[in-house]
Amino acid sequence: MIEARKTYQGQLEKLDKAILKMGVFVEEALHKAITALIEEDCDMAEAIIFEDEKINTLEIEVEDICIALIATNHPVAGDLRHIITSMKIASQLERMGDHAVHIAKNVIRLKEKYISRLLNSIPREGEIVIRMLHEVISAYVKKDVEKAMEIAKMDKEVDELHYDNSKKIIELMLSEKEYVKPGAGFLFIDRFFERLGDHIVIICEWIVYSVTNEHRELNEKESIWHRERYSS
Amino acid sequence: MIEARKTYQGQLEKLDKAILKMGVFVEEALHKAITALIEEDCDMAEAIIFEDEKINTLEIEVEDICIALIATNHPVAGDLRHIITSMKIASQLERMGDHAVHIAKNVIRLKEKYISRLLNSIPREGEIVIRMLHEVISAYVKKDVEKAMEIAKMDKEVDELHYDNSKKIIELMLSEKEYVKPGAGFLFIDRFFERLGDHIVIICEWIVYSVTNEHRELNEKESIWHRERYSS
Amino acid sequence: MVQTKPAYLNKGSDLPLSNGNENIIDVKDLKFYYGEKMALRDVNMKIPRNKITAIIGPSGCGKSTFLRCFNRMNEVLGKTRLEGLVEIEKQNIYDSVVDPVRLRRMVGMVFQQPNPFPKSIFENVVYGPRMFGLKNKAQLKEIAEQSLQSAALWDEVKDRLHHSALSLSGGQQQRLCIARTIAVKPKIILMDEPASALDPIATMKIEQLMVELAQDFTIVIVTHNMQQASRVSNYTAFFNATEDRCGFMVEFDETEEIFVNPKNKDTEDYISGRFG
Amino acid sequence: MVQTKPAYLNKGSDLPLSNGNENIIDVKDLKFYYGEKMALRDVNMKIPRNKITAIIGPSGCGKSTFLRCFNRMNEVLGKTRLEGLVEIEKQNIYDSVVDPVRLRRMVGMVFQQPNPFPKSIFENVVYGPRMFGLKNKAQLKEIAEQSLQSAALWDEVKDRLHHSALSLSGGQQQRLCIARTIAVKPKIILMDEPASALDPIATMKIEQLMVELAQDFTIVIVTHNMQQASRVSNYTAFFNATEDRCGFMVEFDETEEIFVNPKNKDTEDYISGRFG
Amino acid sequence: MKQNSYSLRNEKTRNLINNAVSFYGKDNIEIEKFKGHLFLAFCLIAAFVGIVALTSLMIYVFVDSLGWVDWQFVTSAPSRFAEKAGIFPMLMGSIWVISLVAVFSLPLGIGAAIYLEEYAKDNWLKRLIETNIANLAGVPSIVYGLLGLGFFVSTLHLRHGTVLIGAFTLTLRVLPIVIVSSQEAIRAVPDSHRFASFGLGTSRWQMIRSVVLPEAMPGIMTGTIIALANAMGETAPLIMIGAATSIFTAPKGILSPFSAMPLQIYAWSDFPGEDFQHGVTPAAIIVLLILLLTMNGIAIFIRQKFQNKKKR
Amino acid sequence: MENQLIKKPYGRIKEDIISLIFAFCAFLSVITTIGIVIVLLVEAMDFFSEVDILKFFTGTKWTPTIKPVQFGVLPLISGTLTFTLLTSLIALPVGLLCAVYLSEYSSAKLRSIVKPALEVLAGIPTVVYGYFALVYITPLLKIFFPSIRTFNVLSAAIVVSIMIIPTIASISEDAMRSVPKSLRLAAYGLGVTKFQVILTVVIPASLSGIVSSFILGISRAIGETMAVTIAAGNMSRLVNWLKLDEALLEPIQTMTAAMVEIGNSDVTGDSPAYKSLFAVGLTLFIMTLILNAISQVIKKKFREKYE
Ligand SMILES: Nc1ncnc2c1ncn2[C@@H]1O[C@H](COP(=O)(O)OP(=O)(O)OP(=O)(O)O)[C@@H](O)[C@H]1O
Ligand SMILES: Nc1ncnc2c1ncn2[C@@H]1O[C@H](COP(=O)(O)OP(=O)(O)OP(=O)(O)O)[C@@H](O)[C@H]1O
Ligand SMILES: [Mg+2]
Ligand SMILES: [Mg+2]
Ligand SMILES: O=P([O-])([O-])[O-]
Repeated sequence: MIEARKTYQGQLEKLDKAILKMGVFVEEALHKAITALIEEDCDMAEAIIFEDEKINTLEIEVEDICIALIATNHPVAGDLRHIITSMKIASQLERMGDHAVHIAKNVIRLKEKYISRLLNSIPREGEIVIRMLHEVISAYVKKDVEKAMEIAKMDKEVDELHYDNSKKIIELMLSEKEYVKPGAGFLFIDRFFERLGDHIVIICEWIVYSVTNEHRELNEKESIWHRERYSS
Repeated sequence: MIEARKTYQGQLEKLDKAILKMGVFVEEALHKAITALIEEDCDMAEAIIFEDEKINTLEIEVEDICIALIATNHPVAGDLRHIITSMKIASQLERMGDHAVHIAKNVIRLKEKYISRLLNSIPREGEIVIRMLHEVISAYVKKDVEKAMEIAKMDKEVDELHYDNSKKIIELMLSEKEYVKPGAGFLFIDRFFERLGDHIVIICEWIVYSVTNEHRELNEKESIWHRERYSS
Repeated sequence: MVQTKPAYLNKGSDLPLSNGNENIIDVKDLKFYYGEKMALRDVNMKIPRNKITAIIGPSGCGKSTFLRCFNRMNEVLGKTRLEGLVEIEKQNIYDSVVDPVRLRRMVGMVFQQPNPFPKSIFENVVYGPRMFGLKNKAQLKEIAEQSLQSAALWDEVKDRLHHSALSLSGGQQQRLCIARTIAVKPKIILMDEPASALDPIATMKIEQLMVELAQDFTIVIVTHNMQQASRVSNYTAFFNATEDRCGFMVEFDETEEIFVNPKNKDTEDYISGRFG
Repeated sequence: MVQTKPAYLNKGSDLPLSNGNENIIDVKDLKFYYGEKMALRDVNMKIPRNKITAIIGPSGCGKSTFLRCFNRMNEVLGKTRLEGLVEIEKQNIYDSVVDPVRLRRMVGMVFQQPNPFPKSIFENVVYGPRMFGLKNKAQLKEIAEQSLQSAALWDEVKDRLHHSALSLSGGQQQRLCIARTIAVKPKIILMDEPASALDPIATMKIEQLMVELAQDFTIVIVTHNMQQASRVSNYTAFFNATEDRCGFMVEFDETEEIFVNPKNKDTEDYISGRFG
Repeated sequence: MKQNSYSLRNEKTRNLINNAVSFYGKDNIEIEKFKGHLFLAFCLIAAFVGIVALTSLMIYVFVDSLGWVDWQFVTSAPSRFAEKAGIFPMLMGSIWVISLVAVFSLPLGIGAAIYLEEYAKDNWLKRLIETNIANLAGVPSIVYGLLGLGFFVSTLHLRHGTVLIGAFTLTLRVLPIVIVSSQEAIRAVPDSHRFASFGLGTSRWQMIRSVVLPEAMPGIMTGTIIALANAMGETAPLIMIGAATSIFTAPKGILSPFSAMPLQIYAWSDFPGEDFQHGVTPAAIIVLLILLLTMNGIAIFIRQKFQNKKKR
Repeated sequence: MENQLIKKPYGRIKEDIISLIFAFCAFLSVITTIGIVIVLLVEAMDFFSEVDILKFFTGTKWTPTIKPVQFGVLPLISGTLTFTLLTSLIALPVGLLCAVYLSEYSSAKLRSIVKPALEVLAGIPTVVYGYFALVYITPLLKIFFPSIRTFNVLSAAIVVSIMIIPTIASISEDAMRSVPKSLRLAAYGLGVTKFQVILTVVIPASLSGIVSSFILGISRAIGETMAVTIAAGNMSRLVNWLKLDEALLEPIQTMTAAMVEIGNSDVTGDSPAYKSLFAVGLTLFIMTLILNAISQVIKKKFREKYE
C-alpha cells in the first residue's frame, strides 16, 4: 500500500496530538486542584483558573480541525467515527477543565480550610480520577476498547467514595454550625470529583463507539437502586 | 433551481425534527421538575427520571443521523456546521435532561419539603430557563443569531437568582440545624438550574457558530469578577 | 406495494412476473468467464425491489460485468460463459427457454456515455415501443410525454421534440437515454456509471432523478464514485479483485451501514481512500 | 525557501527567476475572448508559490481557458484575444518580447486525458530535453530517472523503460505525463482535470503525487470534482458563469476557508451541491 | 542568437522568461524555428504545384474544347470528320453500364459489409475475407478485364463487348471498394448505439435496420458514388472484354454491344490532326468530366449534409 | 399466462435467413478472387505449355504480334519498374509534404476547399491523364529536354504522379489529422516548436497511414494502364538505368500497356499472343499481391507497436 493521502493522515495525527495535549492539561489542572485543596494553596487555585483558557482554546482548535477534516477530506466509517469521537472527547475534557476550575474556585472561597484535613478521602477521589484520565487518553490513542471498559468500571470506586464523603460532610455540617458553610463548599467539591469520573465514563463510551459503532452505556449510575442511594 | 437532493434535504429535516423533539422533551422534563419541586410530587419526579431514557435515546438518534449524513452526503460549509451544531445541541440537551433528573432525585430525597415554600425564587430560575430553552430551539431552527445572543444574555438573570438563592439557603442552613440536610439538597437544585442556563448559553454559542463560523464566548461567567462573587 | 406508475405502465402490471417479493433479483453462486478467463467468482446477492443498489469497487473488479449479467448483455460482447443462477422474479434468466431479447425489455440499461441515437428527441424516446410494433401515433406521443416526464426532461424539451437529440447537453442526453429506457416499461434499470461523463451539476440532476425513479423501478447502478454511491443508493455492494483472485463480492449491506460501519477491512480501506 | 530539488534541477537554481516572492503568478483584470465571444471577465488573482491552487466551477465557466492563459496555450487552439495582465515572476507573459515556446518550458501542463506519445516510456520522459537539443545519453538517463522518481513511477517502470508507454495503465500514463512535464524543469505545473479519466485508486495516487510535487513546484489544478479540490489544494478559486455574464471569479481563499466558511452564497451552494 | 539581442538591446529589462530556458545549457529554438520556416516553404510548394499544374491542364482542355462541346456533339455519333463527330452512343453506353453496376454492386456490397461488421465473429474466416477484399481492391483494373475476358467470354462463351459483360466486369471491379467504404461507414456507427438498441430489447436485424443502416447510409452512398465514378472512367477492363473503342449506335439493351466514353477518348487521342487533338478529344473529356463532377458533387453534397446533421 | 421472457417458436428463423444472405454477399469476394486466380492460371498454364516459362522470364524481347514472336517479359517488367520508380520519386515526397501542409499549416477553411478538390482530381479517368501527357506535358518538356520523344516515360510519370498525389496526400492527411490533438498539445505544452511537433510527434504517430498511402500510390502506378498506353509509347525495350536520358526521355512499354496492345489487336482466342495476356496478367497480379502483403504487414506491425 502506498502511503495514502499524506495531509489527511497528517491532520488525523494532529487531531490525536491535540487531544493528548488537552488530556495533559486537564490532568495537570486536576493535580493542581488536589494540591491546592490539600495545601490550601490559593495561588495554585488561581493558576488553574488562569490556565483553563488554554484548555478552552484547545477544544475550539480540536473542533476546527475536525470540521476542516470533515469538510475537506470526507472521512467515512472508522475515520469519521474517530473524528466525531475526538470532538466529543474534547468537549468532555473541556467540561473536566471547567470542573477543575470550579474546584479551584471553591478552594479559594473556603475560608476555614482546616476542615479539609478531616476529609482526606476527597483527594483520594481526585487521584482515582487522574489515573482514569491518564489511562483513558492512552486507550483513545490505542483505540483499546477493553481498556476503556475497564476504566469505566473504576468509576464505581469514585461513586462509593462520593457517597461516603457526602454523608460525612453532612454529618460534619450537622455537628457544628461553623462547618455549614465550608461543608457546602466541600459538598460541591466532592460532587465535582464524582462528575469528573462520569465524564471519563462518557469518554470511555465514545471510545467504544469509535471502534465498534455501538452506543454502549457504561455508567451504571442511572439504575434505580442507585438513585435511591444518591441524592444527586 | 431544481429541488436538490431530496433525501439529503429530507435527512436534514429529520435532524431538525429530532432536535425539536428533544427540546420539547427537555422542556417537559423541566416543567415537571418545577412542579414536582413546588408540589412536592414524588411521582412526578419519578416520571422525569423514567422519561429521561427517551431523551438519551433521542440524543443517540441525532448522533446517528448526523454521522450517517456526514458519511453519505459529505456536507460542507453551512450544512456541515449545521450538522455539527445539531450534534452539539443534542448533547447539551441530553445534559439538560440529566440535570432535570438530578433535580428530580433531590426532590425525592427531600424529606423536609416545607423548606421549598421558603424558596420560591428557585422555581423562578426554572421558569426563566424554560423560556430560554423554548426560544433557543426556535432560534436554532431559524438560524437566528441575534436571538441566540439575546437569549444568552438572559442567563445573567439566572446567575443573579442563583447567587441570591445560594446565599439564602446557606443562611437558612445556618439558622437551624434541621435545615442543613434539605438545604444541601436545595443548594444542588439551585446549582442545577444555574447549570441549565449555562447549557443554553452553550447552545446559543453553537447557533452563532453555525451561522457565522465564529466561536464566540457568550457566557460572561468566566470573567474574573465573577469568580469572586460565586463559589461554584 | 402501491406504485404511482405512469398510466401506460399499468398495462403490464398483471403480468405473472409481479409477485410482490421483497427481492427482485437473486444471484446464486454466480461465476462468470470471458473465454477461459474468470471474471467473477461465487457471487451471491439478493437485490431488493424498488430500491437503488449501488455496486462499487476498484477498476477491473467486474462491476460492469456483473451488471451486464442481469440482461445478458455480456453475450453481445463476445465469447462468455456463466455458471450459477441469476433469477429475476424467480425466473432463471439463463434458462434456455428465456429469450434474451425479451429479457432486455424487462431489464433496461443506461450506459456510461450518453448514447442517444442521431434521431430526433421524440424518435429516441419511442424507439423501443416502435421496435415492438407499436404504430399508433397518439399512443407513441403519450409514451414519449410520460417517459420524458418521468426522466425530468419534459419541461426542457417539450418545445423541441423534433430537434436532433444530439443538440442536447450531455446531462440532458443522459436523461433522454433514461427516458428511452423507461419507455420500454422495464422493471429494472441497470446503470453503468451513468454520470461519470457529466459535470457536477448534471450529475446531481441524474442522482436526483434516480432517487425519484426508485419509486417505480428497481435500480442497480455501477459507479466508481463512492461519494455517489453513498449519496444515492439504499444498498451498496463492494466488489474487489486481487492479483490471485478475480472479481468477488466483499460486502453487501445498507448503504449507511457500509459507510458508517463496514464489516470488512477492505471495504473500509476502499471507502476511506486507503486502498491500493 | 529551501527546496529539496532533484539533483538535475539544482543547476537552474541560480537563475534570475527565483526571487523568493510569495506569489508566482499575478493576474490583473484579465479579460479573455474567443473570437468575439468573451469567455473570462475581469479576473484578478495572485497564485502563491509552491502551493496547490485549485480552480473549481460549473462546466463552461472558463476554468480551462483561465488555466491555458498561463502558458499561452489558448493561442495554439485558435483565434483568441486577451486583455489585462498575466504576470509570472513579475514578467508580463503577453509582452511581445516573450516567446510562448520558451514560456511553455517554464509553465508545464498536464492534460485531462493521459496523452503519452506512442513511444517508449524513456523516450516520453526525455522528449522535452531532447527537443531542446540535449543529446548526451548519460544526462538523458539521469533526467529520466529523476523525473520518474519525482512522479512516483520509477519503481513501477524501471525494468521496462523501453516498452511502449501505451502499455501502461491509465493512472501510470498520467504519472508518466507528469514525469515528462517535470523533466522540462518547469516552475509551474498546470493540470486540467488530471484525474477525471482515472479510477479512484489511480486518482488517489495522482492526488498524493500532487501534494508531494508542491514542495518543488507551483501547481494550479482545474477540477470539476469539488471533493478533489478540497482534499488536495491549499487554495481554491471558485469560478462561475451565468447566462448574462461570462466566466468570472467568485471567490478565492484558502481551501479550508472555502469549504468551511465560504463568503459567497453561490460558492456555498456550489460546494454543497445545491447549484443549478 | 536572437535571444541575446533582447538582452543586448536593453540589459535592464532582460526578459526573464526568455532566459529561463537554458536549463540544460542548450538552446536550439532559433535554429528549429528556421528549419520550420524552410520546411513550410517546401510544404507550400508541394501543396500547390500539383494543384496548379492540374488546374492549368484543365484550363487548357477547357479552352481547347470551347466551341466543340455543343448539342450536336452530345447527340451525334462519332465521325471521321471533326465537325460532325459526336459522343452520343458512348454516353449512353456509359450510362447503361454504370446503372447496371450500381444495381449489382449496391446490394452485394452493403450486404457483404453488414455481414463482416455485424454478423461475422472475429475469426479466421472473417480475417480471410477481409484480407481478400483488401487485396482485390489493390488488383489493377486490367486484371479484372482479363477475368471478364477469361470467364464471361472464353468460358461462358457470352458474346464479347456487351453491356452485360461490361457491367459484370466493372461490378467485380468496384465491389471491393464498395464493401470497404460501406464497412467503414458501418464501423463509424458507434457501438454505444448498438448497445443502446440491444439494451432496449431489439433483435440484431431490427438493430441493423433501425440504427446502423440509417446512420451509415450517407457514408455508404458517398463511398458508392465515388466508386461508380471511378468505374465510369475505367478503360482498360473494357478494352480487355472486347468493348468497341468506337461505335455508332447507342446500346438497345443489356445484350447489345457498347462503347464507353473513356474508350472513345482513348481512340481519339490517337487520331492525327489538330482538330481531334485539340478539339474533339478535349470536348469528349469535358463531357466525361462534367458527368464525373456531377457524381462527385452529389457524393460531397451527401457527406456535407450528413456532417452538418451530425454537428447539430 | 404467457411468460414475458420465454422464447417464441420459430422466432429466430427470419433472423437466420437474413444473416445467411449477407454471408453469401461477403463470400462473393472470395469467389471473385478464386475466379481471377483460376482464369489467370488456366490460361497462363496453357500459354506456358507453348512457350517455355524460363524463356518468358529471361527473354529480353517482347514481340507477341510481330514475327518472329518472342515472349520475353523482362522488357515489360523493366518498363513497369522504371515508370513506377519515377512516379514514386515524384509523387511520394510531394504528396507527403502536401499532406503536412494541409493537416498542419493550412487554415480549416482552405483545407475544406482543397481537400475535396484533390479528391475530385484523383477521380479523373486515366485516359484523360494520358491525353494530358501526350498533348500538353510532352511539348512542355521539349522546352527543357529538346531530345525528348513524342512518346516518353517522363511525361507519363509526371501526369500519373499528379494523378496519385491527391491519393497520397488525402490518406496521409487523414492519418495525420487523426493523430490526437492531445499529443500535439502535449508537445506544445513542453515548449517545442511547431516544426519539431510535426517531425517528432505527428509524422511518427501517423507513419502507418503514411506508409499505406505510399504503397497504395505505388500499386496504383504499377497497375496504371491508360496513361502509359497513350503517352509512353508502346515500344518494349530493356531500360538501361545507367543512361538516364535514354531511360527517361524515350518510349517504353509497361506490362499493362502491352496487354492493352494485345487486347486491342485482333488476335484470336487460341493464339499464343492471346494467351500471353494471361501470363503477363498473372505476373502483374502477383506483383500487386506482394505489395498488398507488404502493406498489410506494415499496418499490422504498427498497430502492434502503438496499441
Ligand atoms: N469483453 C471482455 N473480454 C474479455 N475480458 C473482459 C471483457 N470485459 C471485461 N473483461 C475483463 O473482466 C474484468 C472485469 O471487467 P469489468 O469491465 O467488469 O470491470 P469494472 O469493475 O467494470 O471496471 P471499471 O471500473 O474499469 O469499469 C477485467 O479484468 C476485464 O479486463
Ligand atoms: N476553442 C474555443 N473556441 C471558442 N469557444 C471556446 C473554446 N474553448 C472554450 N470555449 C468557450 O469558452 C467558455 C469557457 O470554456 P472552458 O473550456 O474554459 O470551460 P471550463 O470551465 O473548462 O468547462 P469544463 O468544466 O466543461 O471543462 C465556454 O463557453 C466554451 O464554450
Ligand atoms: Mg465498468
Ligand atoms: Mg475544462
Ligand atoms: O469519469 P469521472 O470524470 O467522473 O472520473
